Amino acid sequence: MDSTQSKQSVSDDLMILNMGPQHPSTHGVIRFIITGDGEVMQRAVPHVGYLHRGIEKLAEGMPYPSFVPFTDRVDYLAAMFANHGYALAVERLLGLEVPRRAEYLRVIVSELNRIASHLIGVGAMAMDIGAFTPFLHGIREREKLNDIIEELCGARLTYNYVRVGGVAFDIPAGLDRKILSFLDTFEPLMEEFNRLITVNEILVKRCANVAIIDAETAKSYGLVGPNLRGSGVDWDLRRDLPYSAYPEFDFKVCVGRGVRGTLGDAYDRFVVRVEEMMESVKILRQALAGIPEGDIMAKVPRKLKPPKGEAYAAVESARGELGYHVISDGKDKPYRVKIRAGSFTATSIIEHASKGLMIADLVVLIASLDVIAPEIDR
Amino acid sequence: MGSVASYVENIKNAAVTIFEGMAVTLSWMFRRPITIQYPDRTPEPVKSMLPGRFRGILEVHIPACTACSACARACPIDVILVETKKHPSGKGRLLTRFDIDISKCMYCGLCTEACPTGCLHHTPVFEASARDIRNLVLHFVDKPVVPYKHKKGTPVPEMPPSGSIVEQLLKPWDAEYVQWTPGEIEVPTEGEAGGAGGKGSSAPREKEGKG
Amino acid sequence: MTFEETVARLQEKFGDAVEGADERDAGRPGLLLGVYVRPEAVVDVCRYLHDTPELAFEQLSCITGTDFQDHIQLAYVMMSYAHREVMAVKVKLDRDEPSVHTVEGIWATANWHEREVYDLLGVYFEGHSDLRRLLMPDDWVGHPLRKDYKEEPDYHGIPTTRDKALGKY
Amino acid sequence: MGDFFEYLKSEWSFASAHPELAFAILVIGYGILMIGFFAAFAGPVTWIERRVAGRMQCRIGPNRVGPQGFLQWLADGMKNFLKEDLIPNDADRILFRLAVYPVFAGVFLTFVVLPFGPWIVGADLDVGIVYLLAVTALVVTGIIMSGWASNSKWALLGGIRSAAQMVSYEVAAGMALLTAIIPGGSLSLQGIIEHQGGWPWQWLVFFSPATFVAFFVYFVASLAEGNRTPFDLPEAESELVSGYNTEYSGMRFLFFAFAEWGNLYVIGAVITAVFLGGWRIPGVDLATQTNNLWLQLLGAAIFIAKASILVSVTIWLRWTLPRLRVDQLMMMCWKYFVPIGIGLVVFSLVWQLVAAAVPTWVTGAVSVLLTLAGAALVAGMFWRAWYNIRSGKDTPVYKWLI
Repeated sequence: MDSTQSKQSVSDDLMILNMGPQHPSTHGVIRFIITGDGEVMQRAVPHVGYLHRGIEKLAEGMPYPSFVPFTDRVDYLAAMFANHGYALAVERLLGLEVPRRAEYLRVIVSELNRIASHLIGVGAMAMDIGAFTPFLHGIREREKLNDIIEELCGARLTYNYVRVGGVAFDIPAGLDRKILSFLDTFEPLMEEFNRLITVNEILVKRCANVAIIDAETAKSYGLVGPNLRGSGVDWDLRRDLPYSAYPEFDFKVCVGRGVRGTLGDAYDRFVVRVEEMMESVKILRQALAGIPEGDIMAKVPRKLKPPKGEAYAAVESARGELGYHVISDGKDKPYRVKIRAGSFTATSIIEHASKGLMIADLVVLIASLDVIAPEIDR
Repeated sequence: MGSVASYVENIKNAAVTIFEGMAVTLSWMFRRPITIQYPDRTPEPVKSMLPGRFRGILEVHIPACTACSACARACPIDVILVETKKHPSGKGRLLTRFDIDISKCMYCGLCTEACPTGCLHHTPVFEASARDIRNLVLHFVDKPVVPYKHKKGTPVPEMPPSGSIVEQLLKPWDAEYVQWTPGEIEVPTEGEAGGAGGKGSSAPREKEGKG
Repeated sequence: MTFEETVARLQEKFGDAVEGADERDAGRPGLLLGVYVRPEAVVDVCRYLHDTPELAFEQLSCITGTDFQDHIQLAYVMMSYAHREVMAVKVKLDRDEPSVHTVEGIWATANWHEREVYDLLGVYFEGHSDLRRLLMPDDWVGHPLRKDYKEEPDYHGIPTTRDKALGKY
Repeated sequence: MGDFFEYLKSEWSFASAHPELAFAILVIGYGILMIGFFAAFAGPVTWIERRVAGRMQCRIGPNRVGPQGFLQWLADGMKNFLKEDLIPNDADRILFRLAVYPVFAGVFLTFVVLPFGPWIVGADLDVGIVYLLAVTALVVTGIIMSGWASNSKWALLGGIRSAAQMVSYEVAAGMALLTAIIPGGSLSLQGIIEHQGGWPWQWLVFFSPATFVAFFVYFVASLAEGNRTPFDLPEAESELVSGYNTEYSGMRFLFFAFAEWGNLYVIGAVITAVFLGGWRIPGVDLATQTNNLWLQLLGAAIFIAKASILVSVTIWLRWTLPRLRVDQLMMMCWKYFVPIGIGLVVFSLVWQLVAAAVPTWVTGAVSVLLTLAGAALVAGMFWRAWYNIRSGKDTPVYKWLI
């Protein structure tokens, strides 16, 4: 064996590491095939589909209103958005006007849900970096939110609350005061959370300048929501393609600024989520103050038969644009429902963004994109 | 010089933020934990802590059921089975079977919204474990009954406390599975007793054939 | 730029390759409007929509593949950050041998979207860098989102259906 | 131990008649006592850690097995005893089984030199500190063995990380110890303790600014050596599943955990001995304490108490901080701790010369000032904790056992 050959065989000797589908930090069941030289990866190729339940196919076999509970299962951490997006798409197909009170309630539950989802997002990211406590502090606050939402709609996770034409239940007496008092304690507790983890030098060092996704790449890969804003693209469907009652509220769109490193690094995505929670608090206060009286449900026939047509409705979910492309053929069942989920594109960028990272950084990258497996696979 | 400054800055930042973080965790040593010690160490039973809209296991109050099957149609995943047959007297119908497969139910509540009388509703009961999954098919109709007919202006039959029916139907977790057979038909209404008994006895077999 | 203007520009630029466009429905202002394009022109049209500054459809939201029984329709739903617009480019493909050129070169995200369409509808994307099944296992038979898809009774000995408990137990 | 044996010989006729036999009994007895102590410490510490972690995370922690869940560690131990000792198919079976022992022995052997009192010590080696550093290196061997023998890539990565980490941080730890040894004037742990006094300002940590900093450097470095968060990279759960012990189960896994928690005590004990005055009782001079058995036991209690406080600090740190990345860990060692350590050693040497030249009240004043600084640190921590409670609109609850 000559020397060049042996040299080559040594340098080509990369380790293939299989991460997942069962792994502590793959957030559900995703699998990554890591090609790496020791700790430094050359790339990590995501393999998805472990949670593919064929929700899109299921939709074709049931009446329009019956599909709402299935959308809960698209994104179990932020099911309100999934309900909302679908309801919006069908309403557009029908040309339906939703009562204002229902729109306000939709905003309220969406923002509550956004806080709950972001708490898990940032908490899980901290946990993947090794700090377990912030995760449970996040869970603590989310538990209070779950209680509020449970009181509103009877379920903690799979809400089935936002329906075609409105919402399922009106806000029970006293709950608005409960939400306000929650918000009052939530703000200082978030500041405490920031002292605990957000500014922590170890977390900053782990996230800053890690897994940088620049704005061009982010757009090209179709990143949405906090991930896109973390890369410095000022785009929020709530403001830019307004739906529901959002135009009536005053809020800031949080965009990454490269706070402690480069624009578009994992820390920016973390910070955008933390800041967005505070913006949600602002929206919630306005919505609760200005909620109009009236119906919570438009007049919807029992059997929905939208005329032929296609509608695409996207809501700004906790994981970004959650779009429903519903095609109607004039019958009472949707002809085709396509769900465009934020996690899907976020996962697709991992192969590109993971080049040259270390294994520990891959965990940070996955967590910072806040992907959630059922949304990828649907 | 800049690098020296950043070197010192790094150490300072690390020390200060770790100190602050430790103060937060320390403070929680003196604060009330949020845990609810389900099931035995709660101030009151968890069932009574649940909000009124809680969507627990479904329950049907048969005396108020019109056997309209609206719930079964509304259910996206077919967990409800309502079977009726002709009344032996030839007039009206008999509700012979009302089954809910709570192992498959996803607690979406669409059926309860479809129910015209409110006899089908969610309860605060949420504890139902079974060694044999077949025990989780609840049979709400023991014996064929005449469905309720709502007359305008009359109140719907009074419901028992939410959850009481379901709690009777739930078997202990380790109960053996016993094949369920619908009960014998009762003499439905006065006056037609003679003819109904004979025909009714053949009813269970008919239904088994269907299943 | 309104949708109609966009269509007019596309027709001017690509001529016959643009087959038509959806009509606005006054009663339903929220509908998705799409422009129908010949399959061979998809890449050019998309590149034009993406690159022209007045249009700047920089985000490909999704590729919706639909089996219309006589043809397969792909709808490229896209968004413009700069102009806050949503529109779709639609192609009708032959159902027996659906094939279209990939738009991966324009939006990197098309890679996965096209893989999903390939997986669930069996559309072949020419020039795709990594056309494998995405959601279904590699050895799965058939394309589930086709309307005439019949599920195999089992997959490697695992039954794909469960017997119904209702009425039986 | 030697002094105690002399004392025994004078008091007890059996010992003077059969000195070899009596010495053997004494040594074996002490060994059994230490193993017992080790077990009795490592076990409950797991319970304490879980309860503390629970409270820090706004939950309660295990409180069902026994009073307040105290017997949880026994239940866990029992469970692990009853579990099957799995060995992966393609593992190196011999190495896989062997790997536990160096880890356990490496931690346990340190108990030979850990002093609990003037007489209560296994062996007062003249090179006690060198022995400590040498013996803890055994742990690395065991961890690498387990990582390699498991034939799993996750375990292997964990093992390699651990090797790099522990070897590097030994340098930093050695430097920090050296800083304290210079004023301590001895390599024997007993010698260092005897040099210090019972009051805080007589402790080595407050002796000079150098030792004050060295205390923190050594604390962090020994955390890194003991694979504790924020340096638990070898078993980083979110990255390496469970690192080097991924493939272990049952008793063998338990021994890794056992060694880890035992090691916590060792960290605390070494710091107590070197920096925090060891078993010295405030206000009691060395001779009185040596000649009174009860005072010796009180000293041992003080020693264990100090070590336990340090153990709780490590637990506290673990449930606060995220984990470093492997290259940052190395950078921290070689760019921060080692240079600082070298600087401290030099500073400490200079301080010795200065201290010899200036009047004693100057050095005494420095010690008092440093003590005040340490007290201010602790007070500041409690003040910040209080602030957190108030700003979170909470009222403090002093009920710890829920």
